[in-house]
Amino acid sequence: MNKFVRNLIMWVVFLAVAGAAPHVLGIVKTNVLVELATFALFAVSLNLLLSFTGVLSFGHALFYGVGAYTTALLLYHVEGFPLIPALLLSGLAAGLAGLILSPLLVRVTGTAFAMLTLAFGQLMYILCLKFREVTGGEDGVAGYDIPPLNIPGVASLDMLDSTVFYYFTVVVCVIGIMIMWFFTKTPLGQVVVGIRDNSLRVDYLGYRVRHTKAIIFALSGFFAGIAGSLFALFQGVVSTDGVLHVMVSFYPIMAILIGGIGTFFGPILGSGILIVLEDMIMRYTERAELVTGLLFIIVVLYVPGGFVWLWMGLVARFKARKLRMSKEVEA
Amino acid sequence: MRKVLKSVSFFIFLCLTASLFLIGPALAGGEFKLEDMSDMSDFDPNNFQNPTGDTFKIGVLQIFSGPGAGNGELFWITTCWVAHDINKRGGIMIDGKKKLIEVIKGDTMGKPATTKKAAEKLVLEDKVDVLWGTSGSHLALVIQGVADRYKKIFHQSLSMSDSLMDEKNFNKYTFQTMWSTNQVGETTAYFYSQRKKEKKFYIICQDYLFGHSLAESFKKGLTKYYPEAEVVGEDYHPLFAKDFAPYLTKAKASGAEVIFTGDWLPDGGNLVKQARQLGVNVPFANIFIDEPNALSAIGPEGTKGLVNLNQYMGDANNEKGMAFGNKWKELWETKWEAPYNTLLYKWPGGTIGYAVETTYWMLDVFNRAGSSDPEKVIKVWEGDVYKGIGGNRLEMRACDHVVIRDTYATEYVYPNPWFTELSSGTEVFTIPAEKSMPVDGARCK
Amino acid sequence: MSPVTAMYVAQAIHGLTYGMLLFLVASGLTLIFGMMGILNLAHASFFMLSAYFCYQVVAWTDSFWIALILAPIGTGLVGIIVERFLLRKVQKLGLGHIGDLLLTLGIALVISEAVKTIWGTESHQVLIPPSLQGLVTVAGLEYPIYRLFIIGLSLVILGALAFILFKTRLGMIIRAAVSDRDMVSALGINMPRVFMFVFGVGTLMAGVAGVAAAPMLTVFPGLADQIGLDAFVVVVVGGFGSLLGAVVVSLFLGELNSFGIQFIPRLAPVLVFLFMALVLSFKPMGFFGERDE
Amino acid sequence: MSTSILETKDLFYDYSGLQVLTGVNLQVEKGERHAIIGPNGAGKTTLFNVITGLYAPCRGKVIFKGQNVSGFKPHKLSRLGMGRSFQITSTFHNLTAFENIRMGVLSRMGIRFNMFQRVDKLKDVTRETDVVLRRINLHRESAVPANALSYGKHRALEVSLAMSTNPDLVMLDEPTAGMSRDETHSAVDLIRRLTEGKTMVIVEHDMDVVFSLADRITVLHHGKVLAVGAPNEIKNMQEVKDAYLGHGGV
Repeated sequence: MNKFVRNLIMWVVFLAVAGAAPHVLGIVKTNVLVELATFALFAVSLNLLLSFTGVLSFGHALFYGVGAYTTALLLYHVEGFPLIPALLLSGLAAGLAGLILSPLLVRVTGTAFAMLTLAFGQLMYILCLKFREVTGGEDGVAGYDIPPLNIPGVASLDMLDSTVFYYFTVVVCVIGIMIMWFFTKTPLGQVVVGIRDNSLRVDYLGYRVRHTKAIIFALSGFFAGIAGSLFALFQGVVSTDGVLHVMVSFYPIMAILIGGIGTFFGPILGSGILIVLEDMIMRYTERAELVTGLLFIIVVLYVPGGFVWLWMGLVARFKARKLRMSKEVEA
Repeated sequence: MRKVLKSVSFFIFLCLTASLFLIGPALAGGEFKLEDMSDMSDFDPNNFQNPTGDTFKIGVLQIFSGPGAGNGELFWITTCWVAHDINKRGGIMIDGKKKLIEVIKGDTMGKPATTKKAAEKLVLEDKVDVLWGTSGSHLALVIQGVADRYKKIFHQSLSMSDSLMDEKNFNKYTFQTMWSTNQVGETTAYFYSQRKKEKKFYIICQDYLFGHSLAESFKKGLTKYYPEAEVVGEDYHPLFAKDFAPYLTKAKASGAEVIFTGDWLPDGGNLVKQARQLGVNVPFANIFIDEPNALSAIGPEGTKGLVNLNQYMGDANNEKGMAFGNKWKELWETKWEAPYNTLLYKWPGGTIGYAVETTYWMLDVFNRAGSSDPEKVIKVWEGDVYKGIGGNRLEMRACDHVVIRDTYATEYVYPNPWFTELSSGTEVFTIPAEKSMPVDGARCK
Repeated sequence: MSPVTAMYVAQAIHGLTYGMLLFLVASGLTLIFGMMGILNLAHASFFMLSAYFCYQVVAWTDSFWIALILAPIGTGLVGIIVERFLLRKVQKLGLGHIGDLLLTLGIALVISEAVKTIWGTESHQVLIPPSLQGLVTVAGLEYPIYRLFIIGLSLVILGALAFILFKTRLGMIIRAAVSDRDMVSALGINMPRVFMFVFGVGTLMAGVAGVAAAPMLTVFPGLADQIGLDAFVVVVVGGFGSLLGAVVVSLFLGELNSFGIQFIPRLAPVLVFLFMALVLSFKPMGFFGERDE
Repeated sequence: MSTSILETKDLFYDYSGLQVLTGVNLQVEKGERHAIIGPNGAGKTTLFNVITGLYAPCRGKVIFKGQNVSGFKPHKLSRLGMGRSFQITSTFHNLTAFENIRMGVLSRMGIRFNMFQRVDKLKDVTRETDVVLRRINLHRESAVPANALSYGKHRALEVSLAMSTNPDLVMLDEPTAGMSRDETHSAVDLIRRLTEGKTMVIVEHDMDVVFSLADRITVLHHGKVLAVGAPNEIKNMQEVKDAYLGHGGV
């Protein structure tokens, strides 16, 4: 019951803050929050692979890109294509990409997995760059209309309105993250964690390791695709450099490492730190990359594993001290 | 009787209105006058003093960080130059009072997402009166979107794609002063058709929308003005390519007499440099390989015979342009420090002169509109005619907001009065505006 | 030689030039990975850094030859400092590849910004030394001396590297460490010092490539983008830690680049990564790689 | 014949040219506790790995419950009712004892791809897991991560994990490896208790363990079966003594 109350309070606070944010912050900062939410969804989807399945992907941009291009091309070529189907189809397309690649990906782990995903990511990047007729190459796909969100009989919400779009993004991202969180709590989610710890043993317990991994690749791809789709809706332009560049794959890894590897919510914290910091430093200096670079070095040297672990370490130390003190008092 | 009177007065009214339309532009149109320019000896591009208080704000959208940051640097000095001059003259008239010019950076980092963010920040937080920029059609398109959404004038000064002002992309807040790919294509073809010296052309362009559409325009121009000419090969290389040797070997073997390239720096400079290293001595017809720093590395010999096509040649073209150029050069020699002390900034030719000239025009338009209300500015700028630094005529076509102007071509020779380190143009061939027109964009048909 | 043959021969030599440059960068990367298990994302930044060092030394001394010696040494020293004071600490933390990744990406970003702060963002030019300017004519084919010089220089470095690796005790240790790191450290060899040496030599070789490339290309902040990614492909496809793999795949990529542009300009870059994906799908540790982690 | 649950017929296995198994014929009767012993390098562990599907045999057959299962993957064998433990402890190190056992319980109940229910809301799974933990005396440590357990308890968890899918045949690879006397003693008790009424195959170095647990023993030597028999018979067999003594001892 205590836990329930705590969760309830957290949700109320979150909803109040998230709900009030656009009215307090103004459009520019609200847009930063949109970016943050999308990026957090992307990072959490990658974290399903990194922290839960135990494989490091250098090519997660592939799924993000597939999602973004699906949305952009659908809206560009099909007049009046509705919003939610575009979003879901983008996720499905990215999930399908994960499923198609999975026969090759499930066979390898470790460095080989990282390199194979890098190769597929780069392959997709170059293909999109070269097939300009479809993707617009370096310039990308732009000039598509962002459809409104039609709730039949209730309202039609204009997605070009920053505040409306912010709420839409937050809802989509929160639902997406909650689904992924729920997933980690299901039996299959447990099996995935088992695969991370000891995939041979999972096999010996009667689970099909490769099938399970394929499912998680598809799932992770699906949500990365949703994030990509949100990016496409938000930016109104999708270009290869924006969604498929190798840095697009690296950044969520950084967010996970800064936030807390091996935890579910760490990547969200990491995304927050990265995006907000980047926005802040861009206001004061043209040397944004210098600050980001130094941040990476400092985090890896002094906060290994990320800030969530630093916090948990502090809490543990605090508790231990309290315990020791209370014992001393008793003595 | 009354009826007659009425119709006569109506006739007079009509005549007056018509004459207003006829001489209106001439009356209203602005002009750059060197004698009005302030004493710029205290201008320091490294330490530009933005005025405070109630100012007129220009948001300069360029790449200020990352590999392309040299771009931002270049257009920082040009915009600040104009702002400094106008501020010393007392500013421009906005809403009944003189306002000084403030210049604010918006770093696009060359990426669409950052561009959008930077543009929105300029509009919403810095409350700029006008957006200025930017290199890269895909980025310009993003800014056009922001301009449309928040109803801000966007002085699109640096992107060239024909499609930016077509039916799909046109919006009334955007004014493009940069010449477009079609103008480049026709300029080049017309120049070579008059010269009748070379017939075999090879195209090397960057592999993205701009490179491809430039190549298309050039081919179209050849068909129009110079059908005897032949394109013996074409190649598109990735941006920031390192080794051009394979392309150049191919071009050499094709027997081309001229290589036409739309490459900007550093690609364009590398292309010529490596060509000369490889013994490929074919001249390049180019639009961006006029950057003295890159050319000086190739030396006077290697840069001989390059043909530069440009929309601005104020300094070389005539006395008025020369006078302005000399003032600039004097300051370069005596005042400016790194990074503004390199050869690139010695003369305000090409892009520098163009950017300065059109920024003067833009501020002149706002001054004449007397307001930063976009609707009023649009009314003034549509169809406006401005006399540029060299007395050259710039016309803003009303129907699609693109510029109509004479363009220029020059062949590089050595020695020349401009540089000892490289070849440069002395004789300027002028392509009349009607021979190098932009494509008909939105609302023109 | 007929013009067409001359063209093909020239393309082949172009491929060789780029391939050898690529090898200089990739060999360091593959040794560092093979031995220390570090995915060094900053490796190409050392290539760029050295090109800037070269520009600076030429500006001071007016001699390309002094730059050719000093710039790579300077780069190697920076590499050693990075290894000694940053990488070694991170390796001790036991974060695995992810820690190295974050750190080296951080270093790459810092180097790229430092370069811009010190030398500005514009392109800098380094001239070919007078003795290497111009063309030589062999059997009717004109070819620039400088490019031939790059090939020769790379061959010398390759020879020196092969000598160290195959003829010295240190080389034996390095090779043994590539195939089994734990065993060698169990033998009581001072591995940290060997690591430092390998990292220093690896960055030094990238440095040599940077100097060699400087007069041919332009020195600017985006200099290392393409060669960095290509070097990664070489290491992955050639096999982690395999010097032979690095040589073979570097030259292959060089030729693929030249003849790809000659015949299928549009598909050449696609082929590179398709090739990489295919190799990895069927030989996860690359062509010449042995160890599986 | 009908009573044999596991059989191998002329099993061969090469390891990069080295012949490890050279025609093994093994028979395990239903319900018995069967030990495989042999000197070092006799091929015990390889035989174990071939039977449990880690390696596919080069030649010969593995017959489980009357079905030819040669080359079957581990998960398939597991579903047919074969479980195994590992010589080097191979649990889920970062998961708690409870989560470890639950992994097996889920598989036993056929809940392998369920992603629509929370696992902690599956009451019968939780109940069953608790039962198992209680049986192996780990219920007080149920929330302790596996790698934080004492060595003996961790080994007990290892063996119980093999049993957690409730297999008909359980293959134990040196279950008491590295244990102290006391720990070994309680481990033997535990194994005896857990395998009550089941078929068990054990590979073991510790002869005390073998003789106290096994109903029947197969002696492996040079990749072949040297002898089969009850513990007492094996103890006194001259060939067995020769094999151990003449070739490097125990």
